[in-house]
Amino acid sequence: MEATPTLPALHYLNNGYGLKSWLLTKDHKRIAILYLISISVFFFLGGLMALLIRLELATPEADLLSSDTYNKAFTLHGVIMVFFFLIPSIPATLGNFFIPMMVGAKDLAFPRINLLSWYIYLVGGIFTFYALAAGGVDTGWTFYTPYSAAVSNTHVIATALGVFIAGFSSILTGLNFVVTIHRMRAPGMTWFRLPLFVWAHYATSLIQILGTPVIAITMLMVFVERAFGFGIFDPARGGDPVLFQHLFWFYSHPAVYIMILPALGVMSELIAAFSRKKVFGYSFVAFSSLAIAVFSFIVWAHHMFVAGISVYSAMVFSFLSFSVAIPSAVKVFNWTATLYKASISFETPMLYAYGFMGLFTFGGLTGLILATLGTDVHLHDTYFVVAHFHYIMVGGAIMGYLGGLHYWWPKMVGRMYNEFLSRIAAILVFVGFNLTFFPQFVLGYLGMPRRYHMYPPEFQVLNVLSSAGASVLGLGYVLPLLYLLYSLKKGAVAGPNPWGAAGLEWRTSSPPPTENFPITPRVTTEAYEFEPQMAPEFKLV
Amino acid sequence: MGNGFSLFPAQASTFAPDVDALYFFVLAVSAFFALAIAVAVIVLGVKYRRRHVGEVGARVEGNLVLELLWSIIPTMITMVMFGWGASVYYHLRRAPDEALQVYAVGKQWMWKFQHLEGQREINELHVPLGRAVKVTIASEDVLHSLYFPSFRQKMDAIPGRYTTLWFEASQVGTYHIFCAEYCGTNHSRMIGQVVVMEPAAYQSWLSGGGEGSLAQRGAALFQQLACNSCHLDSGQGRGPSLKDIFGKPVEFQDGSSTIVNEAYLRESILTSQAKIVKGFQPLMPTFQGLISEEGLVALIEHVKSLSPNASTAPPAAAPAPAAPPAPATPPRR
Amino acid sequence: MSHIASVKSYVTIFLILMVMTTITVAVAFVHLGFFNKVVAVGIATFKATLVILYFMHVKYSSRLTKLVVVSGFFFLLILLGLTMADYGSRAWIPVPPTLE
Amino acid sequence: MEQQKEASTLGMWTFLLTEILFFGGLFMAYMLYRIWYHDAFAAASRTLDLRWGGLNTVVLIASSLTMALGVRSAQLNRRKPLLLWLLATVVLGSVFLGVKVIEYSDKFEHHHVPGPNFVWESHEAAPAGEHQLGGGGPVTEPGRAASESAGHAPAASNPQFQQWTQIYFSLYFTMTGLHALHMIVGIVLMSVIAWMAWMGRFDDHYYTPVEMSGLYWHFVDIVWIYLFPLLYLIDRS
Repeated sequence: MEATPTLPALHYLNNGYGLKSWLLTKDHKRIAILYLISISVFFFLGGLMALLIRLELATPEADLLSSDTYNKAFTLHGVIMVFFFLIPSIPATLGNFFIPMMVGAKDLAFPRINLLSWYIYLVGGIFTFYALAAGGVDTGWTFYTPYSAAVSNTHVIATALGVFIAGFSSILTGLNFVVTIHRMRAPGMTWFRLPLFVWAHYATSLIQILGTPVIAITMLMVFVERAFGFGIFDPARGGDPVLFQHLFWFYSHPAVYIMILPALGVMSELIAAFSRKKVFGYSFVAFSSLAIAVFSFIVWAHHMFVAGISVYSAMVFSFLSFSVAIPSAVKVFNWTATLYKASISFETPMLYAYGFMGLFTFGGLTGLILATLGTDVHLHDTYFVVAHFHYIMVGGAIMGYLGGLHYWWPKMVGRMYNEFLSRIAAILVFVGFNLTFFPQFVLGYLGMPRRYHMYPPEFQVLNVLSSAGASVLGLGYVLPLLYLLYSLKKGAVAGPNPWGAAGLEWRTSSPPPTENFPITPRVTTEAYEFEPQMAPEFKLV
Repeated sequence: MGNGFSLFPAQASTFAPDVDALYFFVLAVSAFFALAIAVAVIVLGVKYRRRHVGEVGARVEGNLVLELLWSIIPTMITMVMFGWGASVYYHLRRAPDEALQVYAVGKQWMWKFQHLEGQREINELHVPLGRAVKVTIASEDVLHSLYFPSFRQKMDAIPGRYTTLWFEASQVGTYHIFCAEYCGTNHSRMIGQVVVMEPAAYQSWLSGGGEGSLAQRGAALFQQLACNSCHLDSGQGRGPSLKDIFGKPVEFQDGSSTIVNEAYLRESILTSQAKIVKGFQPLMPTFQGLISEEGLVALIEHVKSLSPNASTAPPAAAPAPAAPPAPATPPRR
Repeated sequence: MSHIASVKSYVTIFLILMVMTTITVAVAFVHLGFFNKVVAVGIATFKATLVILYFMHVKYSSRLTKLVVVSGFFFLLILLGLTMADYGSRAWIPVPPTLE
Repeated sequence: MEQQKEASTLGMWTFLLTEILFFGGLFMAYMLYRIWYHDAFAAASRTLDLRWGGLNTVVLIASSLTMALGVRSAQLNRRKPLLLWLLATVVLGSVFLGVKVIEYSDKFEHHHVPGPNFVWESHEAAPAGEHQLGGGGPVTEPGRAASESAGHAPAASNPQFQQWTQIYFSLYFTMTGLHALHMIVGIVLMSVIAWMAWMGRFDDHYYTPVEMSGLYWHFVDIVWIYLFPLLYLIDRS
């Protein structure tokens, strides 16, 4: 029982060395690591932009950046964080790594397409880097026409192409997941034995497949308008700029769920593992993911309530927008009920899960205020919206991502990180986050519009609070980078199942062998069956 | 404005209290659920904390009644939010018939306002207390959004068409005007102030202009652009008479018809061939690019002034002109 | 997927497609007003359905494949329908026509 | 093997699903503007040569037939017919692209490519061979005033009308351009498959690549089945 675990002799990390063994790999686990590295680069780049923004906003005047630079900073912050960090964050790293393992497969259905998707992502990233290096882009991540198509004199074309290309990487990831989940399940792994993480990714993939092509074609239309002088959205030729918004949000609203659904999946895993209990109402949680995916396609115009759309259309979209709140609420209630009669321990991943519960719930509920027509007229395009979606994107998606990363890190690298430091970081993130974004709700109701470089002096107190919070938050993000890197060499060896968790991925060595399992597993039990003997002492392999 | 730190915006329009009440209702419901969840997870977390290493949770599968309860109750609560929100929204969007007309033009990066009596302002708007004001908004370049936080009212300015918003100020004072839709470099400098005045003070402010009313300026433009050489009041000219047409139906060559309103007049000036009035030839040249947004509203006001009986708005629910919004844009740089 | 159709059936489908193409061109020269659009899109959809069912073997494919095909058109209809619902209802605001 | 084939089929169909929505964005824009600017769209559509468009439709549907017969040959493990049908498909696809080049160059000659050099002359509004409208000056009864259209007299001299035809041509080039791009990809794909067939890579147990590229080819055909009536046949009466 007390025997110190050792690393397995052969695993995916030492199965071949050298750059070529990585850059030409078809192993989903290695591709996940490649993604992990690249999205981290983008995350810190986007974070740097956020830092510039918050520094500038500490005073009402324009003292650090010029207006043009400021506009470029928030545009790149948005483009990088949305298209190059949040959308690939959990699916392409944790999903890529663990979906094949969770369904009991050797790899994804199309390993070469998986690698291709990473290269496509890189090409998209290079276009964006080029735009950044050549002088930036200032349209906002939403690329609203006619500003983007005709007026802005920055590098819109390169950025639009970057987003266009990165979209295909996202499509291919989704396609791979759908086929894997349909066709590659191990014997006995029925749909209702799948971990909820897999269900959430299935729903995410549907959105990636159905939504992403629409943003791709929209970006292409902006491209032909700008590059060749075509007129599709150009009001001077009778085009309608609002049509762009319809097409843009047809993707970009569901895209919010591309970012948050995988985090909801991670949450189900964390709650189950750290309360050693099956998720309450498994099938409701599973189907709520699909419901969110489908409903997400019929609510998009709630981003356009004051964009001159018809009053009736606005009412229909407001009505439908509430429908997407219900499955989200169902999830939160079920997680809470899971804690009843559980055996809860508070290691770092569970701290993130608790933080997520608070922030996602609050973020989601403030969404109701924005879905309500009467209040949205006042709040649209103010800091209230900024605060709301950061609660979902940062408080939800990034908390989920960090929680998942801490949960599966021992599996991915075979070693533990420093538990004390990681708890400190989790608390810093939670406190810093709230300090940063809670004041922005107040600012938003006061009427401070988003994307403002300067603001009336009476808004300063709240802005200073927000900037102060951002520095705490920044610290909370840098800390994991340090101790996780440190753990690669010096961390204690984790063993196959350090948390006493259920699930196929914990039934193989850490790190797993290239083919994931020594023999194809046969599944005979439901998901989240925690047997008393599955405590950490028990060795399965 | 200019007042110091506060946590809540001034309530300076008649519907600010309505919007705020709705806001507090949704906020209270949200706070209740957020707190309930927070308390529940903390209490459960303490109560069911792991006591020894090998412990596992109890086997609980789920409960259909609970699932239904916590799906149906939130659904009903959100339906209340929807209904209430939609009614406030309808009120926000539907301007009363007798509203005072003001024109706003957004351009990078300023707001230009014009009053019917002729006053023109930049980044400042004077309005009377206790009177509904309808602002018709146009844009000369990109998207903007006219935002009065203290009135809880906002509407995008869209190049190529008119949008409107309305409010009735309920408190004398000076309040912010913001541009809420990102519009380029100096987006955050596209701000101004709305000055709410006592009606008497407003009247004397109005008469301080001396440029002549908007309609008079339109009349001058009407001569200058030689509109009057065809549009004779007698109806004998090459173009239809513009007397007493506003708010009335007009019939076109192809048999369709519409009610004459601002959008139709705008279209007829800029896209003169789009709809040809029955009995006339498509002779009129387009004024696309020859006339500014401000000149356009002056002309429209002039035409409206020729219909003195149409000051109250025409009957509601005009048959939809199945036509594009006046597809035209001001000159571009 | 192991279904092997006969050459005759493929040629028959091809001939139907040709006939349909001729009809759709012919109809375009007849003035039917609104029904020109209906006929054009209707015939195109009929032709597309034939290609999907027979040339692409969906008729003999699994329910999953059929579901994928149908969902593609379903979500396309959501995009077209809900967007056009906005444009279609903009004009019928029961407020004075001065408000657009 | 069977599992791999099922996975490929599902993967291919999922990919085609994204393609439907990819073109769907363009169809959305097309639909809106066609309703708004019906007459301009009809007039611009009449400048397209129906003979070329019709020929291309026949060519493309024929190529779908050859493709389907190719897959059938693969299923029956007949190598030589497979190769011939694939080559026929490549040839027909190339004919389609050749015709497209002719049509495009015609557009360049007539300055019908949207952008700064776009020119729309009033007589072009006339239905082919019928009314020749007097150039420049306003016209009295331009063909069919009391049409079902949205109340726009097709007054060709109106500068706004020219702008609207520009929207048509913007969509025309984006849609057909994107379609042609798919055709090029398809032809390259078919050539590779034909080469693989030549090398004897396929038999009646393994012909998934033939079948998958066939699905792609038929999809591209379907897009054209919609593009042809929508772009060429708006109103020829």
